[in-house]
Amino acid sequence: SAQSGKVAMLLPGSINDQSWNAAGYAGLQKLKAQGMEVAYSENVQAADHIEAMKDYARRGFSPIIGHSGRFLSAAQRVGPEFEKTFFLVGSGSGGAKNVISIDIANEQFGYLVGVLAGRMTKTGKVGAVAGLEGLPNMIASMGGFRLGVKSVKPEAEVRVVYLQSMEDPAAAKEAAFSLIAAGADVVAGKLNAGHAGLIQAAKEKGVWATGRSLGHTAIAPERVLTNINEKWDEVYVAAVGDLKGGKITGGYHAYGYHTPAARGADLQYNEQRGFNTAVPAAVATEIEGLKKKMASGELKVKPTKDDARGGA
Amino acid sequence: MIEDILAASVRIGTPLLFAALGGLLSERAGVFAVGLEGMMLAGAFAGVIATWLTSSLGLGLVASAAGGMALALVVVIATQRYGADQMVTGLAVNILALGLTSFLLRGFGARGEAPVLRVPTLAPWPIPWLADLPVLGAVLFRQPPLTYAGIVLALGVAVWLARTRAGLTLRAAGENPYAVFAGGTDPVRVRALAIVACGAIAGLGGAVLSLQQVGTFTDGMTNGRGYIALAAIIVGRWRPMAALAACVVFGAADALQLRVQGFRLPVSSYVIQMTPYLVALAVLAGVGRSARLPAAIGVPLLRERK
Amino acid sequence: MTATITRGLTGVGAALAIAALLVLSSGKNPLVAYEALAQGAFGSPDRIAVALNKVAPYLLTALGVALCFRARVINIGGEGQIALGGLGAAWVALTIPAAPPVVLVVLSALAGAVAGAMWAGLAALIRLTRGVHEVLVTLLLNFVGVLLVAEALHGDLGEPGAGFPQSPLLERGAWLPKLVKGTDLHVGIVIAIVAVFVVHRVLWHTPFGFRLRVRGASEKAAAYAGIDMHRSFMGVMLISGALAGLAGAIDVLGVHYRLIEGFSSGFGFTAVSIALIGGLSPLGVLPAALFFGFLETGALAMQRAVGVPSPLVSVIQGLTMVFVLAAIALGGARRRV
Amino acid sequence: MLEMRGIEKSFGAVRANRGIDVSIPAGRIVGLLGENGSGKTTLMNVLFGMVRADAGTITFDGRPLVHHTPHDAIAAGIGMIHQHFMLVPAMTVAENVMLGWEDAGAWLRHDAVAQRIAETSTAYGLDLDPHAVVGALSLGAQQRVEIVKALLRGARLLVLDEPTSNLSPPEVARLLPVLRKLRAEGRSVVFISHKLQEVLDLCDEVIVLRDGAVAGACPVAGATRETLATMMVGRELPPPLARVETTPGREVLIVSDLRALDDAGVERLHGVSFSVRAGEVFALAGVDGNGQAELADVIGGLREAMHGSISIDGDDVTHATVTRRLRAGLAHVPADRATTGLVSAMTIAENLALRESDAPPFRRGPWLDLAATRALADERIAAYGVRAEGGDALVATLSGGNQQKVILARELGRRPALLLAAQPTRGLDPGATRFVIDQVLALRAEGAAVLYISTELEEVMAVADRIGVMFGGRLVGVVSRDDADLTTLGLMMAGAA
Ligand SMILES: Nc1ncnc2c1ncn2[C@@H]1O[C@H](COP(=O)(O)OP(=O)(O)OP(=O)(O)O)[C@@H](O)[C@H]1O
Ligand SMILES: Nc1ncnc2c1ncn2[C@@H]1O[C@H](COP(=O)(O)OP(=O)(O)OP(=O)(O)O)[C@@H](O)[C@H]1O
Ligand SMILES: [Mg+2]
Ligand SMILES: [Mg+2]
Repeated sequence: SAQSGKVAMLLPGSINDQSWNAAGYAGLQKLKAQGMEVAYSENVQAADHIEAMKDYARRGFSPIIGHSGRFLSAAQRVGPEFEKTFFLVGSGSGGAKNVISIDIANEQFGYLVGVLAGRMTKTGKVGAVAGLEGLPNMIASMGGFRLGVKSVKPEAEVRVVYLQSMEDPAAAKEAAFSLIAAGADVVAGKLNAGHAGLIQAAKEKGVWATGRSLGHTAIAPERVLTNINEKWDEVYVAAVGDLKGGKITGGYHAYGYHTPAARGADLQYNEQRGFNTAVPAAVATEIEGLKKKMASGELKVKPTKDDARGGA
Repeated sequence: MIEDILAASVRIGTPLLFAALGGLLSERAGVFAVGLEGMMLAGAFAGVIATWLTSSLGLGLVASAAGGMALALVVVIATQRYGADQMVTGLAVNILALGLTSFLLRGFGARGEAPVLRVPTLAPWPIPWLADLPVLGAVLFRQPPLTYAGIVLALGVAVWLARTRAGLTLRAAGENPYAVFAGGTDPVRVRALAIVACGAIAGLGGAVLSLQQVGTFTDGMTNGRGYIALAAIIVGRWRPMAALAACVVFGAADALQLRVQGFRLPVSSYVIQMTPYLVALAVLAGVGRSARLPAAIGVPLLRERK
Repeated sequence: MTATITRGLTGVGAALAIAALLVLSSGKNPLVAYEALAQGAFGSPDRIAVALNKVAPYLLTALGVALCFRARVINIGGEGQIALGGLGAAWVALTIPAAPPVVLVVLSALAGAVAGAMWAGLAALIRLTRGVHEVLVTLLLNFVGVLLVAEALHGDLGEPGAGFPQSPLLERGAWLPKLVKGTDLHVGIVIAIVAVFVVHRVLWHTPFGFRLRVRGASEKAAAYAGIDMHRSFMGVMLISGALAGLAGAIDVLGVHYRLIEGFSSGFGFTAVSIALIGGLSPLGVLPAALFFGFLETGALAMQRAVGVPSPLVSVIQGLTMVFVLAAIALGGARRRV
Repeated sequence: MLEMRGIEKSFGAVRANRGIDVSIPAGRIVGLLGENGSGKTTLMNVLFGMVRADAGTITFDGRPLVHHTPHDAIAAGIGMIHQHFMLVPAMTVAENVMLGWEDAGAWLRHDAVAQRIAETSTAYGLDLDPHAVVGALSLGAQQRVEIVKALLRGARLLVLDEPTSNLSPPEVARLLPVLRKLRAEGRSVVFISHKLQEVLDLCDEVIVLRDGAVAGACPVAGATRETLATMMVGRELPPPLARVETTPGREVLIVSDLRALDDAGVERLHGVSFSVRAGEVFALAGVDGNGQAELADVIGGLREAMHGSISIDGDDVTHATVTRRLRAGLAHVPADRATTGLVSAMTIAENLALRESDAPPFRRGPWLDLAATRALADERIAAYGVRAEGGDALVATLSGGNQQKVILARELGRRPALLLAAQPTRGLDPGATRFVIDQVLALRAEGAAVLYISTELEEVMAVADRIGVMFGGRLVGVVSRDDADLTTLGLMMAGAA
């Protein structure tokens, strides 16, 4: 019964963060629009992961989506007890049988933003602000970013600063300021509610920034180059569809340019365009080219932990 | 470099400063200010809502103060009217504020979903001539209005506490409320007013975050700053200017932490993030003098009720 | 006693009444919501098991806090001490996975207690040798302790490739035994309740407990009574740290079966609240902890079942705390020390 | 000037005031007498608006005072100096005076107020430094702060609740003229005291309370200590215990060249040496603040000795813990009974165990022996005549005299080799004072050594075999009881001999 018609989602934060949780919630809304019964819990603390999953499982929800890698542990705990229920972990990193991790190909999007940053920087210094150093998806994003920058400007300096909380916009703003003070003229990153602070910093200091949702363009239309607009709605719809079709089972599935049905995310400036008009056409074209290479498998980005290291 | 770090210290320290000044008033009057976190959050929230509704940052600031005061009133009623324990009441209103702001925010969106309310931020007001001073100009005189307000407020609170009869009464309420009563003033009223003032000022501290630094409200955006402000009060030994210094030092530790991360160090970001706290501990341990709490802090006033 | 309970219940009632208005304003039926809350807390053995598992670490930590506050040692470092307890337990469980099951779980739990005690002892040491007020030391060490767990999970203790900072799953031998088949109820609650009676006994029936009470009632009288203020400070901090550390260990060994970043988030302050609402008496802490555990469990279940907005859970919790406190305080009975 | 009619006040089951009528004429000093717990403080608290009466009316200067607060009382011209001073120890004299005083200005006029404090204290001979921190002042000086406060606020009726309990004779000698001067200015004074001689010297008339009711009132002219005492107690006091002749034995306490600092780090004890023999009472007289408090603390183990040595029964305890001193045979009745000698939120039984919870009978095995403790409490309550419901009564609910008895029961009950008693009769009514002195003498008769520290010369003369006088942190002279007379002792205490 992969398809009970009832989908539940657990979110680690608030659905109005314009970022990670909002994207997940959008996915749930899309499933609802397709006629499914949905339920969700926000701000689910580590202490309550297992209990919440079991509760939904008992009440017949399937799949149960944990919208963060932090739900994987609980899913692996609960999964064997509820063999007929599917557990989808967004941004997870593994699984077996009815526990399935899906993620967007962070390394691809990080890499493309890196290329963009490398092309746009005048000072030869770019920076990024992120959280949770060392997690696979952070390694993918930040490592991909550094590799992307270096691929077009090997001599460029890439600084990454990690924060304790991904939900603290004021702290993110200060982190961005510290990068800008060190000479960075493009700031990227991967934060949740905190990301707005990063954009705000770029706006005030007049440097380029990349966002994580179209909402970020709205904060500083003139400073945002593009956003890694994560399409968790498409991902979840695709994943639920794939589940029904039996196309995915336990393990890790990444959505990116190599999965044309649901690419997981895209670089978007607004509904109409991919990039800020300030981005030279040549650069945009270059990036489009890279996307194609990724789609064909010709370009595979494989960041290491060291690529995602903090500091320069 | 030094200029950049100092300016960052002042920025990071500003919201802490407001909260610390408010908390200092409350604690000098004899009431633990554990609720600072919630008061800041309420202020941050009310400021954004009011600014969004009225398009006026001025009204937003007023609302911030009012938001903090509203939560402070809960503390007043629970602790002063009913004699509830100050520390738990503080913790309780922090939880309450976290939930209530998030809940009310949803009231502004369709279908109970939280909207994104974006408001303009308070722009820096460079002070003519002074702003062009080397180093000092960037650090002190090219700041947004609430930063100036914070510094002026610290001075004001210091002078008010030391030089006015009202300030004297407030301090006495924290040392020996019965002496205040015997002197002809109702210490419960003094404490109540101090808590309300604390709420207003801490609320403005929230506005520093939401209206001056970020331009929006997100759930729990104070992120523990109220507790750091409590630490700043103790480090500053309940004196306004010393608390200001403590806030700047905390700011500096954080600013340094971010900049140190920018270099390539052989340790992880988690270790570097510990440094502000370790530095604070090391400095305090180095100074090695114990702090004396206001003598009657936390002591409920047990008076006959008729 | 019964009067206190009556007043406490009145407080709960008032809080729920106000929260009902908020539920109503979010377009849900408060009666349905509260029914779900009750069901979520007490509706089945399984629900009760979940709540009791929640109660165990609260209870242990709050006991330590109560002892400290009694002795007028303001230890608000529960959060950090729990974190270190979890870390210690996980470290031992992962270091000697081949040990026989009973040995493994006992050693791991002990390691948690020791780690928590050491963390509290460090705070006490800084207080005693450098005169930095314990409120400040314990508060700051909370932040450091939580980051230490993150650092450990980032390093050797972390599960390679995990999607979140967490350790590998612990060996089965390190899992706390279950109490009731078919539910998740583990022995933590038994340990915690035993601790209640032990701490009660210590506080009211031993010279050590007597000294703690004297020390808390009057520092001058304590000096006059020949009580070594430094030793009793260190003593009560170590005990309280050990209890909090044990709480952390129990959560890791009984609920998660691994160390997870943020597993202790918010426990420390909740424990302070429980200790104070429980009147700083071990026997009073027990109902207070039960109340918190069941309220939280019920409220979270209510969110899932009825779909009331999640912030309402915090609102209900905050309101209930304020009202219960005020209601109990209004009784105004002077507490014996 | 003041009329109080039918004042009723109960605290729970305790009827502290039961229908009290008093009237205070203008320009008179009226003594208010009564045993501990007879309702004096309560009556005055009602007058000042600190507590609200259950029934009764108050008229001051022809105007009724209804539901008034201290603020109204002060405004009407009533000043009160509380038994427990209402001062903020962490603040300066000037700050304390300015607290709640409108004339201090919304913006505090520090200098002007300091000036006025200086003037007033000169005019009344009060000798106060406006910039001194109150917590560092002697109790006498703190009391002068209270008086200055009341005078500056223009009090026309001044209530002093046991103003002399904490003062040394010279300090008392300085206070009384101040009060007479106030009377000469046409103000009235209500003077509460347990010291009948003072009352006879100072007052124009007395009102005596017993069990919350007026037991009598009379002009001082014609009254004697005996008649007043009889009025207070309702019966005649037995004669004091006779001193038995003892031959002083071995040296139990030897103190040599002791020096110590006070809390502020100032040296207050500049090398004091003496010894006390078994069966002997050695009394230390002296004005408060001349090092006696520090000396008592150092011997009791509450303060570190900077230099010198202390031995008890041959045991060097200079740096020993309190516990070791207890084992060496020390008993200590501290001057500050409320917060040092007792834990007021604990029961009588627990307070008896306070210093020996680790030893039998309070402890059995690893546990506290609560039954034995309670039994001991009942026994001591009976033996020492503590008026309480039983061993489980909270000390906070006892009157001051009964609290003191609990301390004595604990300390004397241990049959000590050495008793260190600091100001043991402070604030006690004549009956309770007599009890304490009797106990000390009984202990002496049993062969204990007693170091008796007091500011009361009369009391010192009654108990001591030898009398030493402390001045400026030194022992300035030791005289035997037979050679002592009040005048020379008084001169020595003033540093003049
Ligand atoms: N706040 C209170 N609560 C309960 N009982 C009280 C309170 N204040 C006074 N009492 C009781 O009222 C009675 C009168 O007390 P009060 O302090 O007036 O006596 P007093 O005459 O001043 O005694 P003393 O000579 O010891 O100062 C006592 O029995 C006392 O225990
Ligand atoms: N909770 C209480 N219950 C009953 N009586 C109380 C309580 N608190 C205080 N009292 C009474 O209040 C009275 C007034 O307190 P106060 O400190 O003036 O004592 P006092 O008898 O005047 O002693 P002293 O003059 O030696 O200080 C005390 O005698 C005590 O009996
Ligand atoms: Mg009295
Ligand atoms: Mg008295």
